[in-house]
Amino acid sequence: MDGQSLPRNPLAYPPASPRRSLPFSSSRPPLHSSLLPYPDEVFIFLAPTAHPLRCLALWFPAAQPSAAPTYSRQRVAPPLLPSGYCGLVSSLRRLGWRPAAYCSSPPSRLRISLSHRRALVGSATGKRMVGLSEGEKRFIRGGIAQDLRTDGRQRLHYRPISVETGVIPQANGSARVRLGATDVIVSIKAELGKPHPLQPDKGKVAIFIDCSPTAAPMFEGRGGEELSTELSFALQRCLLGGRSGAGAGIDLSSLLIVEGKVCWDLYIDGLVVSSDGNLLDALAAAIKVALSNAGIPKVTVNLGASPNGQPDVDVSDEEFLQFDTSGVPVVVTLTKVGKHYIVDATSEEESQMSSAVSISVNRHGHICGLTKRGGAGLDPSVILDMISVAKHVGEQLMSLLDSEIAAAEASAEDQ
Amino acid sequence: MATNPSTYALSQSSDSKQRLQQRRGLFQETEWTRSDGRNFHQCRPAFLRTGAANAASGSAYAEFGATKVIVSVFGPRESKKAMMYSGTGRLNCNVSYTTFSTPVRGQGSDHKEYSSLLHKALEGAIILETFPKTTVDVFALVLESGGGDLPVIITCASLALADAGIMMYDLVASVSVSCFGRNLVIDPTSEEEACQDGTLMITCMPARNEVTQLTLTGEWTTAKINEAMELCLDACSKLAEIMRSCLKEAASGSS
Amino acid sequence: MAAGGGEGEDELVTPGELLGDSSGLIAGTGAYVAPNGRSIRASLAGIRCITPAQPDAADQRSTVEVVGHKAQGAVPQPGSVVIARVTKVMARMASADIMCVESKAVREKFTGIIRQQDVRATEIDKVDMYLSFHPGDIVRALVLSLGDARAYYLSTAKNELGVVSAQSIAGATMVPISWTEMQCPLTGQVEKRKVAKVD
Amino acid sequence: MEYLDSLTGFRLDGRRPNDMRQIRGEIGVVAKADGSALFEMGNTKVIAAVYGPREVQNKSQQVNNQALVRCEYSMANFSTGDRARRPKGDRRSTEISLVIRQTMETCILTHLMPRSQIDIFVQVLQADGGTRSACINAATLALADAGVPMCDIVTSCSAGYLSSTPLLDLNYIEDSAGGPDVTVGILAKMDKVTLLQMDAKLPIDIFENVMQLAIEGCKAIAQYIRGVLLENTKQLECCRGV
Repeated sequence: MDGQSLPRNPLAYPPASPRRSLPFSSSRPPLHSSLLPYPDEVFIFLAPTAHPLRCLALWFPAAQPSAAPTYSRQRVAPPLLPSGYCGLVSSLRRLGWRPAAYCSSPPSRLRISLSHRRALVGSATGKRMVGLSEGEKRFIRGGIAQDLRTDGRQRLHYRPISVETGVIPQANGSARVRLGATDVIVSIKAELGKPHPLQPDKGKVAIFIDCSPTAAPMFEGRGGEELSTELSFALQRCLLGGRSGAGAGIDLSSLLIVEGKVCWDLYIDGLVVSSDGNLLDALAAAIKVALSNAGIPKVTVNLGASPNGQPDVDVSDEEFLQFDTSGVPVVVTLTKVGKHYIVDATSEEESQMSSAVSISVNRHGHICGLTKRGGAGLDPSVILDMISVAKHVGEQLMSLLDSEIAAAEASAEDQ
Repeated sequence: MATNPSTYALSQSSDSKQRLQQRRGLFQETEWTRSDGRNFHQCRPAFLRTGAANAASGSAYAEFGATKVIVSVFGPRESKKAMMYSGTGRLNCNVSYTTFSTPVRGQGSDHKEYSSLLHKALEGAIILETFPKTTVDVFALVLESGGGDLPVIITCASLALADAGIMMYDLVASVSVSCFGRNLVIDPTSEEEACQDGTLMITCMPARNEVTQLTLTGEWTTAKINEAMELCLDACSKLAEIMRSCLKEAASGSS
Repeated sequence: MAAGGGEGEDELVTPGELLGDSSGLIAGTGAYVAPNGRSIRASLAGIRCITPAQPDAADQRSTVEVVGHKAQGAVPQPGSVVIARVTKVMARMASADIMCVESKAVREKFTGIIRQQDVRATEIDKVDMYLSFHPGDIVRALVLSLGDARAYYLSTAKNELGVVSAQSIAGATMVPISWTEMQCPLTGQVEKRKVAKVD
Repeated sequence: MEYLDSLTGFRLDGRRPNDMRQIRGEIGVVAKADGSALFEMGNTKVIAAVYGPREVQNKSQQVNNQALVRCEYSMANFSTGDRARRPKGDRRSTEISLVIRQTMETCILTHLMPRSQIDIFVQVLQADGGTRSACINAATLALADAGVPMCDIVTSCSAGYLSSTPLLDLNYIEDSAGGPDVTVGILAKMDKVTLLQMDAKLPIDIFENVMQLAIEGCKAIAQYIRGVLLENTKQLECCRGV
């Protein structure tokens, strides 16, 4: 599912356009209108495929300023081109540049419409983000300020999310969540273990996150270690609640078999396959879906065998009892860029973040965990404002995930 | 100004485990006094001193009740070879526990995330542009863990940075609060931390009234978060007063 | 919020304290303008001193500075003059350990390199590094730029920059006789260096 | 343990001795990578990502007349039956990284990209025997997706010899039965063997036809991979509207 929610545009290059972006970064000129003082006429040309520069915008003082701003996107024959510029345009044509748009006396704040810009920008950002140029950084900040981000979303709008369950047959429960280009897999394994001496009446849950080098070359060897531990602790803080177990998203006492002697040890393993920002939300959603897909085998205990030693437990591998995931919270990360904050930031937008707050919200609207990462200080009132926004967005995400889980279970039944 | 600590920490020996279960039941009722006699909204007496280690560019020693921490700051000095070029300065934090700091010997290793949390708390307050391409190293050592370790480490580290002459937007004060059912208990000891329902830790720049770090676990409603934040912010400003007087006394003492 | 306290001259401030308003004051070293653009706050712990603006200066506002009692360790900045000891001399550059920055000693050494084209201002392509520096020489140099991840870029392309003191093979401190030669007082042997004109 | 049902001649999982497991290849699974691919052989599932040719990280390893190929093989915590924390640098994954690097190095035209570096990262999502071969096939697909010039595509397959019949493409149970395990990697069109590994003992003539069986397997995989690449190129072309 390509998740291409934007209108298909005849001109648009697909995102997977010219396969090999050249080694040096394909920087594209910033089309942010605030740079254009008085744009009378704008001709936009698309580069020939192999050219490093993806597109070229030529500004002309219009021969005679036409009253109504005309804006055409089909194949353009510049009708009223000032004489001096005909030579330039025709020579561009010979070099393989194809005119893509013409706009005469555009409004002062020229913001080329999204679907079209996707044609310009879509293929222009190239695969590897080899450091953003100053123009691109301003382009991103400007977009967020106008509630119109580079890939067409509003500030509080998620990328297309796709969920699969049961991707790892050998695990008790597993899920794969794709959030735009971010792709994570979570697997849940239950093994028999001994409860913690301080909390004999509860099972144990351990969360380990691993950043695979396939996501980014810097995760090679021990490179991904620091980010992995940070993600693991943030998730533990959001899902396991206070030390006494109150407010835990996962009901630990349901993991108990024999108090003080035998319980289930739940190992939650996350793997980041491809990272394009917003890893924490994707992982939390994947954990929630994996838990709903998890089946803990039924257990029969015969205590009579050895009263003091380990009671022998036989695990039946037919009937499984489903996990109750209603209490599991979802994590919403609000990233502050400039004066506004956005949801589900891509890695480019995350590079522009001044601070980020990850808030985990459960079904009753209570906050089960909160982590403010990122440097710049925030006014306390802004944080409270963010919490209310996160609760509102959290509900939408929660309902979206529930429908995905239901759909996945339905498809699992009929297989 | 610096009162010597009067509280004692309940040792965690094995026979006290039953007392811990019994005490956990006790915490649930509404009115009870805390083990060291403080009321809910009273912090432990804070003892702060700068210039604790003369080998470092700047250092500080902090004692909050039973929690004793010493922080030394080195730098700004040359970054390690492997580092990439960076236009602004770099902060490198490391928190370590002595083996005898925790009641059960050797438990210090399960606070591995404190180093990155300390880094996130301080990076918002330091003006990194004033020492480009170099690194400031902050090494925190917990001599005794009496509960609420991270807030004490952050407060003491910010004092050490000021003592080292590193340019900062503001001092950084940090306070944590634990919640038991309905009531909020400020500046918890390790014994209270062991059976808390949830905790909220705020790190803020008191003069500019900005929060640089906030972590929260357990189940909270927005109203309770608001109340806890008010409590912590005003505790931070009181703590900042003590830090400023300690710095001024050190400055007037030595010059 | 901690107010700035009395107006007195030697008034102690700590980082974050309000020093004044940006309409009446300019932030000097040790102070900064808060992001809301109006208030000036201290960024160091130390004594606040206000120096009135020179009468002819365009901006009549006086500047506020905070003089730290324990100043931050010196850091080489582009444009600062440093004293360094040459550690290695190669065909195209010499590497040196920066020991003090503008009369303030650094706590730990910083690495700097003097490239062939930065040794002197004249005929820069015919410079022979081995005739300009020797390992162990004390050099006064100007920091050209922050350089790369490993070292700062230094330059000795001025008369008052270059070798300040050098040891001869015989072990005595040599005496400069011209801007390219130094002589050993014991053996009278002349060695080639890029000598700094020290008055 | 009877690996071959004497009556019907089927194996434990119902395959005939010279049947391969279900293979599936998918291109472009990691958006940020230059080239990436997923390869499945039965339950063994592997993802490969290629970054490069790019600047060499540590100059000491730089080769001035050809590209430096580096590879890292890592297994997910949940990839095998029992959940075990896998430290990064254990001996088995280092050895497999070396094998994959040497195999891919022969087929990449490294002299075309001097003083550059090509990183191949292989992540095993699920291990059910024959992970080494699946990694090499996935790496080939990812390199093709990344547009790295290769003289031929490398494919790999494993074969074994249990209850006196050569078996193609062993799964985990057959692999851990203690019998010999022959892993072959060949350049499909140029018919050259670039990887040959075997553990345990086999008489020469039996080894001969076990290896031949594995080479047949590699050829079949090569045909499948060519099909996948052709299909992907067609898709690219129609997207570009050429």
